[in-house]
Amino acid sequence: MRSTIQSALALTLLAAPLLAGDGRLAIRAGKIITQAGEAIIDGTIVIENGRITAVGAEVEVPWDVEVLDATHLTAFPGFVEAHGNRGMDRPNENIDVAPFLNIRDSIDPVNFYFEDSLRWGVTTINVQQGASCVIGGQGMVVKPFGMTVEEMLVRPASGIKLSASPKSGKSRATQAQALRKAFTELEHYLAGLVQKQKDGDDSARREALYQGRDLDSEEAREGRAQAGSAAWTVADLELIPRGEIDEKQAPLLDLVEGRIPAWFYCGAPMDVRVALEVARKNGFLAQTTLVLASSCWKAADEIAEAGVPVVLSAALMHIERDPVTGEEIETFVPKVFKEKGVRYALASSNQSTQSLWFQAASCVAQGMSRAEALAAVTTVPADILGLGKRVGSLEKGKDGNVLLLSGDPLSVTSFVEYVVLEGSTVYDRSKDVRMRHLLEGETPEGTAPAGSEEPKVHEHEDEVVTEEEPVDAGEDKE
Amino acid sequence: MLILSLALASLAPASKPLAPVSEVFAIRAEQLHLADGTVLENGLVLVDGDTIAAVGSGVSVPAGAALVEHAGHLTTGLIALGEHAGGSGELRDSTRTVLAGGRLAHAFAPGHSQLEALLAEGITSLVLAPSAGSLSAGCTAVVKSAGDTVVSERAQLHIGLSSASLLSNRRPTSYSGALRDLEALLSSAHGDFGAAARGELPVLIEARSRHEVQRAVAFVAEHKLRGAISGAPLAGELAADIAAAGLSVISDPRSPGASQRSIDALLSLAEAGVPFGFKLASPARHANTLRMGVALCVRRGLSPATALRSLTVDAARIAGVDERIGALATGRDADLVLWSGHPTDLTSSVKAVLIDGQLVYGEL
Amino acid sequence: MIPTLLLTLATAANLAPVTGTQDDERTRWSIHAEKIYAAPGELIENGSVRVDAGKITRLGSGGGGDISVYAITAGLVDASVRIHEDRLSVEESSEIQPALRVADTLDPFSHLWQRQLRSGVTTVMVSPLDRNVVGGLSVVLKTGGPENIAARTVAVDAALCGAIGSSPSRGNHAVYGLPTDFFSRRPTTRMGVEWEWRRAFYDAALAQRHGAELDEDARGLLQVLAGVRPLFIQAWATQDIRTAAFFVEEMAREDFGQIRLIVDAAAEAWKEPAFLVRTGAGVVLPPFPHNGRSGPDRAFTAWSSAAQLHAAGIPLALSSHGAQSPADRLDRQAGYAMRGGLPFDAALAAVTLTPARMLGVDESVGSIAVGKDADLVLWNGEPFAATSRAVGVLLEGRLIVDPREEN
Amino acid sequence: MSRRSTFNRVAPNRVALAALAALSIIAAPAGAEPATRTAPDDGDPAAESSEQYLINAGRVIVRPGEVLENVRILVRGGSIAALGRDVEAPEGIEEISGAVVCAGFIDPWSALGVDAGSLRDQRTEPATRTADAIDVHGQRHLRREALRAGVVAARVQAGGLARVGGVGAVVRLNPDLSAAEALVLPDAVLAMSVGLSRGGGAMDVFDRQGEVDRVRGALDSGLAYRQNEVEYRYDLEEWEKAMAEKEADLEKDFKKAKKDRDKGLAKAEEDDKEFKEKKYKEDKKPRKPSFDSNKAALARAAHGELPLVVQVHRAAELRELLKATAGVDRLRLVLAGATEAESVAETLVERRVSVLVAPSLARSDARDEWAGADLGLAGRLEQAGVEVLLGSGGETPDLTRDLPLLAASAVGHGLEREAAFEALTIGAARSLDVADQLGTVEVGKSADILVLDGAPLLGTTSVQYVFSAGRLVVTPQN
Repeated sequence: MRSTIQSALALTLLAAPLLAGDGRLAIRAGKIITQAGEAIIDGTIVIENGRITAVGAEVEVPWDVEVLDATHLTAFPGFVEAHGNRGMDRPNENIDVAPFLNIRDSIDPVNFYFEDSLRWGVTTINVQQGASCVIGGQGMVVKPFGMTVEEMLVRPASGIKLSASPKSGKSRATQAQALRKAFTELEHYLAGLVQKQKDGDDSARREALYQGRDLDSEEAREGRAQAGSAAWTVADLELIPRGEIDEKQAPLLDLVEGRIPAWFYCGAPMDVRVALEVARKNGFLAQTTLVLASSCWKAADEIAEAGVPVVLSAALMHIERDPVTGEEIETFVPKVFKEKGVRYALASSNQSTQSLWFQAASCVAQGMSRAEALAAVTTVPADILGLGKRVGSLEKGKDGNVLLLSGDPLSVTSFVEYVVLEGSTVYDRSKDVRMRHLLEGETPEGTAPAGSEEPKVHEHEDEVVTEEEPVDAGEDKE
Repeated sequence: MLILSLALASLAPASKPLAPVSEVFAIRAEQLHLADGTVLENGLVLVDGDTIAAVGSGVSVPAGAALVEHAGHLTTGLIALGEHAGGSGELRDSTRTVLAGGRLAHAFAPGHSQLEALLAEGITSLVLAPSAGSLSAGCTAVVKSAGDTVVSERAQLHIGLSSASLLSNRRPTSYSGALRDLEALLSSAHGDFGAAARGELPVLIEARSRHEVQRAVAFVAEHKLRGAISGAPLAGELAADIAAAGLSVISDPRSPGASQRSIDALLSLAEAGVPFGFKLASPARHANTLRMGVALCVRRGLSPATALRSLTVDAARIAGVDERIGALATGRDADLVLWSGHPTDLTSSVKAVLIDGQLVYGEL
Repeated sequence: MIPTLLLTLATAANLAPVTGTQDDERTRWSIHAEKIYAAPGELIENGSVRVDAGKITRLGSGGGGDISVYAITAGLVDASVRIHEDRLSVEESSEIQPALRVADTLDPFSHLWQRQLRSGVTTVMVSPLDRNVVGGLSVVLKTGGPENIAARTVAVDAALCGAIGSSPSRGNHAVYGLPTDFFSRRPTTRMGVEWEWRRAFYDAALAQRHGAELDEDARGLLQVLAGVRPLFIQAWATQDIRTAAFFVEEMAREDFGQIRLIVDAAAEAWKEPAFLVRTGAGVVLPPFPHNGRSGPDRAFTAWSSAAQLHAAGIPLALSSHGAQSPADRLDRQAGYAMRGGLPFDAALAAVTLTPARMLGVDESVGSIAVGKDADLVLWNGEPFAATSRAVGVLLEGRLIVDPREEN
Repeated sequence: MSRRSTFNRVAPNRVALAALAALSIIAAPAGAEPATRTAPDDGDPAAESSEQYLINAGRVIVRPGEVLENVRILVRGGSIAALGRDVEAPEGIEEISGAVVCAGFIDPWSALGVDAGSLRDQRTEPATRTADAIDVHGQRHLRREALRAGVVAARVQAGGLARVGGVGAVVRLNPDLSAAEALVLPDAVLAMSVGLSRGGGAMDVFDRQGEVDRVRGALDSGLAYRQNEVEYRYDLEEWEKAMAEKEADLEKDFKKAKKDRDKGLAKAEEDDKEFKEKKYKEDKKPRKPSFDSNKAALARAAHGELPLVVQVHRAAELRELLKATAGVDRLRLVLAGATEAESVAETLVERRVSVLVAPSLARSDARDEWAGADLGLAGRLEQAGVEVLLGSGGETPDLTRDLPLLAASAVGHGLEREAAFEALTIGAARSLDVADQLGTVEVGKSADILVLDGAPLLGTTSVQYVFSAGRLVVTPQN
């Protein structure tokens, strides 16, 4: 517990004096990479009450706006993490089907993950439940700064987590059975409600006839329970007001009606078939994003045909042993999805130096274009999250999230010097105790001795993103 | 089916072993398999006591000798080059890593219940080899599946260079330590190791993965030993080096489901002309893996003649007892097996088995 | 319809690029690059390298090329690699094993060699694990070529290797009553490990001084004292690096001989570089941990340690030290070192020439010069940048990884 | 695809049929004139494929006992389009010739192509579907090897060792098919097991007996479930008829009732008493039985729509199981393993229960219940008149390739070669209800056939060509 207090102390220490500005700031940067067209040399970004009001070479700065001189730095829109399940101590619920849960009850604002994301320039994070579930709870999009969850909030309901990969104790057969059962039980539950409602109306009518009463015309039932064309509908569901549906089943009904996004985790290529089939059969394929382990590139054709976007695992290089010859086959996963025309976003590894910048740089190293690589960590995840109009690039009207880097965002030698969130400067590297300790090794006096309190990096049993060491083909052991 | 010219049927039923057929008798079979792989149509084998007196199509049956006609195939007994039946678990002294002068023959228990299953599969001789777990467990022995005949008490000197021979709490614990200790034993030039160093006694070197095989071949070449590599499933992928060092291979049995690569490795051994034979993984209940392993190779293209040779002539040569067993030839022991079809064809069954001229299984 | 189909098939066939097959044997290449980092501090712009029969035959500006890439460097050299058969590569029956060769325990068929080669590492030294005090003789070999350790060896018995710290004593237990197995023995502490080092070298040196009969182990130690081969000591923490330095100075003080010391996996060398400068020792850094801590003794490696050691003038080599994930490859280590402030030329030296010198093989590998082995790495961008990788690798003139097959 | 015809096999007179069939293969008499039969156009081939081939066969084994001489077979659209002497070859068709053509072998007890976790899962339920655990991307080399050995299809089962293994599927082993194309029949059998030592060593006799009772209990719950449904539907009709009549009367007397009520209301107002409505009573609507997917699956098995495969080995359990299932008359029982089945052979023959034997090489690591199973078991059962099927045992995926060799060694230990060939083709197809597509070489059936250079299962015979769903997947070259 001590580590979180220590890092929280460091966080507030460095942020307090800077919060004075009320979301109004002008940044003069040597170079602005807007991610929406050409880069601007020696430009200015004006942010008023948290929104960018102007970006450009010659921009008129209002007289009363504080100016941040970053002419020696490069401005860049913050990185966007399309899906992550870190930032809380227990990411998984052991009930199989729990769509009524919400992530806001378990996000820990002072968790080391948020401090580290800020340090490496990730400004928008979609936090979802872990993958060891059948149907998990609802996630939310946050920014990695703020003392309470409300302060961190960017968008409350960012979708429900489902998993086609077996939860601990299940196998793929029983996992698929549980997934289907959840939706058939929903259908039977709704049909039962409608039938009970209809039977009630019939016997009320007969009673009125028997008693010689005129049945007054029922007041119109408000709140249609069933809207839009779902893959399956229960006849006359409009008889049931939305409020009457059990709160355990209501989120599933939202899902089936396509009102909230779905994040479907696939741990192996065969899971993709089950995930797409369950989503298609229950009408939420259009709202589905697949969260893939690196071996799922083998199912790229099925994914391209279904036309759903994907979030890739942090292990971008899938290494596999040929079962017959035993030699290693390396497949660079993003390249496969690029060739198949599938929209993909990258995910950061829990090794803190391999944040989103490193993943994008690896794509360029493998021969993909800089534009494609940068888009996969900014504009594409923003679109997938439905926040295309707020984050992902530096344009007029968008949130005032700006990174100021010492060099090219994809270079190993450049550092994030400042981070501006909605117009307020929330991170300054010169005041970052941990970064100086890691870099130079010595720690300024008055702070915890070096390295005694290293925060433990969280290993979640389902999505531990170390290199998936391929099982030895055992060619010698017969 | 079987024309009985003499009242052999009255003999005791097959299950009681060691019933003597009669002093001199002959068996004529439609297909008779000779050592060099050729097949004699309507060939005849004349047996006198416990050895083969004559083999050929024109052999005359002496007066008073019984003649058995067999509509099927006749071969010599099959040989399994590694077997624990009859030893019942005493085949490795775990107190010392090197048991100088150890003799597996002393662990042989004739008439052991597990040997019967071998007869049902036409296996008449087997090599008692130690299980893994020591640097050298002494000399292997060649024994018969029925009766108490010990063909050879000192067939091969066992040397362990596989990961299973190196234990983590006993010297040597590594390959380099093992090589150092073996060199010391060979240079001491007395006892079995001296005989092996002089090339008199063939060695049986245990190796599992390919780098262990490579290390064993280099060791043999350096000390000019002769003998066989035992156990490596993929030894065939180093067939050229093995052939150059003049070694042969005692291969693990290939049970159903064996990887195609390990089967193809045996085929490349055959192409490189390296003699190879099969051992049985564990006691009698595995006796039928010998023919199944060979059938797997025949399906992948190994010629049935080579396959049969690997169970008879080559196996005898690897065990160093090819002047006693392994072929239908005058002077050899009278170990005969009568089959309904070609022995490497799984659909054919064993009709009768004779060891040292005695009927030990089935009936004639 | 049929004839046209056959026509297109035929034309397509001969347009297909020359695939790798018949190139595997080809050993004459000329490769053009915008930048050739021939050696640390020696850059040739827009030049080409010609190789023939496994050696570099021409290097200079201009000249065409079968292949052209952005940059070429020499094959990378990793002085501390762990491709072992685990415990079967270490003779634990006694703590001092100066005569045993790690080369006798390696597996040429392991897939890990290919993984090193694909990342651009062409020459490596495999030293014994740190389970013994004195582990034995290491071997320097190429990561490709025929699947046979002897055929790949560049230098036999390149160095004597050992370890100081807590790892050699782990697993030993004190002798209470009857010893159960040979692990009930000394050393059980760091002090015990240090004592074993001094006892082994004192016994050997004094036996030689008094003319006593020397066994194989003693001869191995004496060769190190005579400087025939360097002594690689694995020491992660500061206290262990200091102990190694004091030990070398003591041997000189007793004039048993001048040991050429190289501290392997010297994670905390940045804390007290003075000892290393005093004894003229070289340093091999372990991979940069992401949160500072690494190794058996939780040693702390600052990201700027490479820059600090370079500034102190200590011969510096980087290593992947057996890390398996692609993110910790040797060229990535050079990138992390540059993030800590190490200049590019020093980073290039730390993964090519300096380790080659430490292993004594710098006359054949470690830089691009006429006459040296044709081990080259072809890059699709600035070497060691996060946005570039080794798209092509030549080992002794044979093209192992072909840049033309990339897209 | 309605295929649930419960057929009744006339108990073949073992010896006579075998002799006739053996003669026809070896002696090759002139053979009846093969009538040329062409497939009706509208037959929907199992898997649409554009490839077409013409096979010139020296001998075609249509089914065990029926052989045609030098015949030509046209394979088109995934099925056998024409078969006969004068089948004309469309222009440009690829022609193949071979000595013997027969149906592809089927492994009714396989583990090939199923996710390993589902194979070992012991918590599967009757409704668990193995079709969800088909891994199209894995074990491709094992499936190619199986095809090369002549095995074209297999029944795969999740929960192979579980007390209730769920619904097994029949799949084609061609690795190039998608999951949907590979599935010949997603719900082929219901699997259970009795008295196995599931990882925890041998069970004591009372637990084993408990498991037999549990099988009967499961079947009873299935029967009861179906019975409740039928009764509910009957009661509902009755109730609705009664309600309709009642409503008609109420409609008729409404005016009178209204008058009485108005009078009553006025009177109550007069005496200032509270007016009491007439008490209306009607009999309750029958309750709809709640949906239970597990009981529905058990009902299908109990009514013979799904064959029930029970893995059982010891004589005691065999006896008890046969006694317990005697009452369920439409049950189609198949016993798997049945190591000590000789002791109950007469009951098996009399009740036409077939036995699925896994010829085993008596592995030393075999579990307790397998002790004593040897290669001769199949032969002895067949001599006793029991219909024998041959499977590879369903524990490791690589055994399926060697099923033909295991069958050959069963023949070498006493099984008729004819019976072995039937067990691998039409016998397996019939017991898995896929006889309409696989198992024989007939017009209209799916083209899953082999071209051999000799009689099937002989050691000297090798497989030349293999067709899977009309696609040529194995040729002598590949």
